[in-house]
Amino acid sequence: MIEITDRPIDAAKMLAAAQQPSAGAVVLFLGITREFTGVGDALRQTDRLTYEAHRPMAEAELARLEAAARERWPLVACHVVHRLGEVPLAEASVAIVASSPHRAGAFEAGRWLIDELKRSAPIWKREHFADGSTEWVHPSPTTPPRAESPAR
Amino acid sequence: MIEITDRPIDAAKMLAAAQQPSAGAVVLFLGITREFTGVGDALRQTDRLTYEAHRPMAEAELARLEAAARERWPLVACHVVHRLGEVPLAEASVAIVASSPHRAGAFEAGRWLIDELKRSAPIWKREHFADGSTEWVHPSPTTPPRAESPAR
Amino acid sequence: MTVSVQLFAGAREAAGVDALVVELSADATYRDLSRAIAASHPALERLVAASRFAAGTSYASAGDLVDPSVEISLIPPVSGG
Amino acid sequence: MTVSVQLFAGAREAAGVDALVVELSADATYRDLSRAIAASHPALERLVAASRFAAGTSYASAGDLVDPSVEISLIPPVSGG
Repeated sequence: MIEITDRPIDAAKMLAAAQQPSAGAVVLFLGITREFTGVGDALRQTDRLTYEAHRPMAEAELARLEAAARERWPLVACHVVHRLGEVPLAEASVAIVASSPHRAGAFEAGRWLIDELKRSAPIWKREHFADGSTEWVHPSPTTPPRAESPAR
Repeated sequence: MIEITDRPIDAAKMLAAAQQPSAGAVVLFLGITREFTGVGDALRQTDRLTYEAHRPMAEAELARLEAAARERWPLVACHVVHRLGEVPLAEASVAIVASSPHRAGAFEAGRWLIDELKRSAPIWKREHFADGSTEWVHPSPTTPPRAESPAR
Repeated sequence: MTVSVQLFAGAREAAGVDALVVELSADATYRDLSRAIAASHPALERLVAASRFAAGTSYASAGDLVDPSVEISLIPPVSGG
Repeated sequence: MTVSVQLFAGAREAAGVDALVVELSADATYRDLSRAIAASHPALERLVAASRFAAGTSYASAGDLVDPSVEISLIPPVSGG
């Protein structure tokens, strides 16, 4: 199941739904708004993030990722949710839960789903810094595929 | 923080506590009681599990694992909880939450903690099968270290 | 042909509009579309070079022919998650 | 020396008691303790061979000297998680 939502993500509910007796392991990932990015002189304080998406395409892309994960691992539950609009500090912009008979599948699927989502879902983050400035985040193409974007 | 408890694990509360603004990623793992183990003719139906521990040693061992994980990854929150006594189907016997600035640390620490817990924590599972029989689970030493125990 | 290209995020901000209208030859590819946008909108030149296009809800390849019957979007480097 | 060994899980079930009392020479190691238990309690022979010992709240090595002043436990293969 996938979802693009304008409201806070209810991770506890997602977790409960993934706890099915045919599963033995549940892995939940949350990407949350981090307050400080960069280090040393480049340290910047974030006040909040806002997210925008090409919504129908993001839904299609997340559905493709769920289908691909289900082909690759024997998942019981697989739920990917991305929030749009304003996401305050420490709140989740993205939540992924995967449950499977054994823990390897749940861990690997969870990691793969967030890696792929960050690579391909047409969703963009805008930094709202504590100094009042804002900045759309468009990672440079020279960034290695597995590197972290500034605020995650 | 580590905990050995006789009560149901409140994973939602653990998750909320790990969502701190200095973190960008939260990974939660639950090991839950699975209904069916084995395949084909060896398929067995579980009614419930019970867990027993060398309690002071299990607490010491989990504290050692938390300290080692915190040395290895820049964790914000790290909370390992194991439940003892009866654990009904789909309920969690173990919960691990790790949060970190970037997702790699949270995923790797979560996976490492459950792997190590299963290798070293003096905790034992007893299968209560649907046919009324019971069996303490003592994995054979010939089992490869990363292999899954029967009910996970 | 005339195609309309939806803009998002930093591309929309740089262009100051939600969509661009671009005139292309009938056999134009997404690579041609990219060049046409860079030429007509210098403010987008760098971002367009790093962007992909979507045709409907799927990514298009640079060498695909532009199909004006589907909704075309400029997808600058993504940062969801 | 006389040592008491706490039992858990399948080892306790197989022995039918919560603890064993074992007589050892003063310089005995945990390897000697393992052999003594296997000899005196045949029902535990296979499980003891696959088990570790704990001295207090830490695992002991097979070659360590048995210290009767700390609590000693037989730790059969674990299955937590």
